[in-house]
Amino acid sequence: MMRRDDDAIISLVSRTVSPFIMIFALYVIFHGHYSPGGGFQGGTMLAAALILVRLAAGSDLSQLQFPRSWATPLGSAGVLIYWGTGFVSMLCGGNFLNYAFLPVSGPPPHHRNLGILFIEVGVGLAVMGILTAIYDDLLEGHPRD
Amino acid sequence: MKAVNYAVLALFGAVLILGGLSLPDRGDPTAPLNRDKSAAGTPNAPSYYIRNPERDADTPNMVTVVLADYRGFDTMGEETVILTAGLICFLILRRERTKEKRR
Amino acid sequence: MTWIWNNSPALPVVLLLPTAIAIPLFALIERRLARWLALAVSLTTVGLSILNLVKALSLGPIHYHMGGWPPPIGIEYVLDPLSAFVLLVINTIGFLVLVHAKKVVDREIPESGKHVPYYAVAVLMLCGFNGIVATGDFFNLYVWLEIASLSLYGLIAIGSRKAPVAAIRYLILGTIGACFYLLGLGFLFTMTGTLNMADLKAILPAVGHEPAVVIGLGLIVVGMGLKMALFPLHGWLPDSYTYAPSTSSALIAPIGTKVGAYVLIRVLFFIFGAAYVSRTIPVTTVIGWLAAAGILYGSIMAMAQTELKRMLAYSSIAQVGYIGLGIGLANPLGLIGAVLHVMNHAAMKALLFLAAGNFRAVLGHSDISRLDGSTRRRMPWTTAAFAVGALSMIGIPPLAGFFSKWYLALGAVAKKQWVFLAVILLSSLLNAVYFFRVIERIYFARAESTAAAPRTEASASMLVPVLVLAAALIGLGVLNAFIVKGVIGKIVTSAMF
Amino acid sequence: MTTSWKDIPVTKFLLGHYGYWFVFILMTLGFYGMVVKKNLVKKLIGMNIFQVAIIMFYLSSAGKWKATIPIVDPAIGTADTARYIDPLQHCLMLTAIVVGVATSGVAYALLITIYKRFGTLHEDELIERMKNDLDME
Repeated sequence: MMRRDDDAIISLVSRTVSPFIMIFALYVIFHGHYSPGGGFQGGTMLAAALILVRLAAGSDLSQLQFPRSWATPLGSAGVLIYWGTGFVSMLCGGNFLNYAFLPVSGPPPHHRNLGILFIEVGVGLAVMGILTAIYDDLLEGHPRD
Repeated sequence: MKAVNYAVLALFGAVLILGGLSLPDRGDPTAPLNRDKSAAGTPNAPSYYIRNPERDADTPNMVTVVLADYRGFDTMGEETVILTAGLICFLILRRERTKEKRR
Repeated sequence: MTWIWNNSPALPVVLLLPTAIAIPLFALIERRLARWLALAVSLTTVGLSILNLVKALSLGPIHYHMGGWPPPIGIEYVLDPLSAFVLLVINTIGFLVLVHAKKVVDREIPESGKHVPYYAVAVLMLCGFNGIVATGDFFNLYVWLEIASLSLYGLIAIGSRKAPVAAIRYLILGTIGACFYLLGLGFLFTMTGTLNMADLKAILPAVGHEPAVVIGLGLIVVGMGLKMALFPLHGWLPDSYTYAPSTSSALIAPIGTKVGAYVLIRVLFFIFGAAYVSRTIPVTTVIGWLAAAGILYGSIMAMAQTELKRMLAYSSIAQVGYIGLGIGLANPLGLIGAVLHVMNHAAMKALLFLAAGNFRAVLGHSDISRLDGSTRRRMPWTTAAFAVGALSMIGIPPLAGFFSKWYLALGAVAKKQWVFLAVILLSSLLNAVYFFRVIERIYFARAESTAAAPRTEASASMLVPVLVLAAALIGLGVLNAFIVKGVIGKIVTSAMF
Repeated sequence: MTTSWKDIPVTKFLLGHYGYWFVFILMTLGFYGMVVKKNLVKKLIGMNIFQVAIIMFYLSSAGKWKATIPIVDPAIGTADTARYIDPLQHCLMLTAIVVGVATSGVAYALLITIYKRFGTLHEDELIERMKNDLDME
């Protein structure tokens, strides 16, 4: 049922656009402190970049860009980064997620700034990984005939 | 059954309109949402979130600070939600794949 | 040790979440580790809940500020006697069901590749329930509610062939419930400007007369009624419980609906107060009458079922009705009955569903008409435990189930609600009818084959939780006075009537 | 202080509330899809509309006149909270969006499974086929 025409334009455009989307997504994640954006928005864009190539090149060919088996582990790693930031500050004497207790140098606002950065990275990874994983899972479960 | 559905729908709409009538104007500076102190004298969270993020976290983007710091636990819940969804899609759809292979 | 002492309110959630990730990770090394990890973390949460309950009872409500921000700014976790008590019930039942799970999961989920994510999702569900009960923030409650609900849909959907249909029906109704909750919260938030429960309670007298606040409360109650399967909103329940794997139904039936009841109790009696509610909209009265109707409906439908799990599902509707009745009475005795029934029903339903799981594992079916004397000879312990659970369900005095009904009846008398009293008595009779049908078949029906049936009792991991629960029913019944006086009394004194 | 047409009570009420009415229409539409429609995909579309409407309800309550985005602007300063729209609702709704996405993902996974097993997504047909389908487990 899934007849795929190897359309040069579609594949070329999506392949070219995808890295630029990713770069912009990284900008959105890491510049989230100073401009609209943040982990969730950036993570969604990363996932969009991956899914774009998956749509254009088919799910087999796109494995070269981002293997299916990486998606869920990366997403879990993102959640673990988030949880780990909170837990480290808990171990260092504060309440859960109290970044002021993170073992870095500088005054507490700086700690919080860094803590927010870690969290945004974790959120971005988790959203990217798991949205891609859901897309892959849905495609696998799709009835083929 | 269909009549009941439409009755529920009409009731829902009526309740929404009734509730909407007594909501404060959008952007009204005297609305409870936008005051500095709540009626009980406790600090009002939205005003606090506008005034203090730069002092507390050295970050001008208020939404980022609220998301990741003041209400960071919500965001961890959000991560957990999406992790759950990923695991469940894996759980539900994986079986289909193995069955197909066996055939 | 002081670290654990200081962080104990947050630790259950904080430990359950990474375990859900660690389970697939460790399962790569050795698949059996998945179950052991789930068991270990679940046992830890039981320990922490006991610690929290003791702390809450002796030192008063514990407040834990997430991120170190004080309440209206940040999210706080509050463990007062009510939430600590409900947490202990949830975690204990969750642990016992997970102990029971091994053989059932092996048998009812044929694909071994799915066992590992199954345990992970079960742990996430417990994580969600812990979050719902412990939180002191309305929006945080919504987030954890969604986690728990999503896990429930997944746990149901991997059951038998028809399970996904039951799951999608539950998903649609459950999402309506969650959306109603969020919408009601939106009204409350716009009117008060706060999401914190204690703060909202303090602001309420200033804005309580506004229709938007009343409608917000009404929407929240409807949403939670959907989640706890209050009578006309119960449509999702029977199919979900029947088609889900036995472990899932044993996890969902005792604790899934109780959490909705907990939120209702929390909102109605600890934030708004029964006086406010009866002054504005008669929510509690409506809940009471619907619950009474639900008790009769569930009991009558249960009598018509031929399949044990389906019968238990309908009986769950009736039993949730008892909790609703206690809420509807809106007096201290009714609240005692409701909270006591949260615990008793959790233990009874877990026991009965686990026993049904044992029947399915050993006999391969759970049709009531096919149970007979040989069942008793083959599985003497399971049938005995089942009988204890059934008798407790009917309300035979020394067993736990009697006492919650007793307090509910006392509450009905105190409120002069004779209809409710009649419903309680009548439903006990109906309970007796449909449970004695099963007990009679097990203990008095002659075995169809006269050949001596071999004793094929369920394995130890399946038998021990069932026996523990049966003993607990007797123990809870005998120690009932201590529990009511020591724990529930403190809950009720802090409620607002 | 000139009295403009915006200060007349009726227009003031309309200006202050029109956002809510549109959102409520959207909400009722979504609820209609969930309750009345028989096709499961249409129910899910209704569910998504409902969730988006709730998100917009929160966001419209965050709006303020002549206010800017919630990022500290050194030229404005933070003394006057009326110059920034409320950040809290935006943060909450980011979470709600993710919850909506997750629910839709799980729902579509379930729909795919159902369609593979029963070959239909129409509720009545589904009930019919479930009756005829003997559960062998």
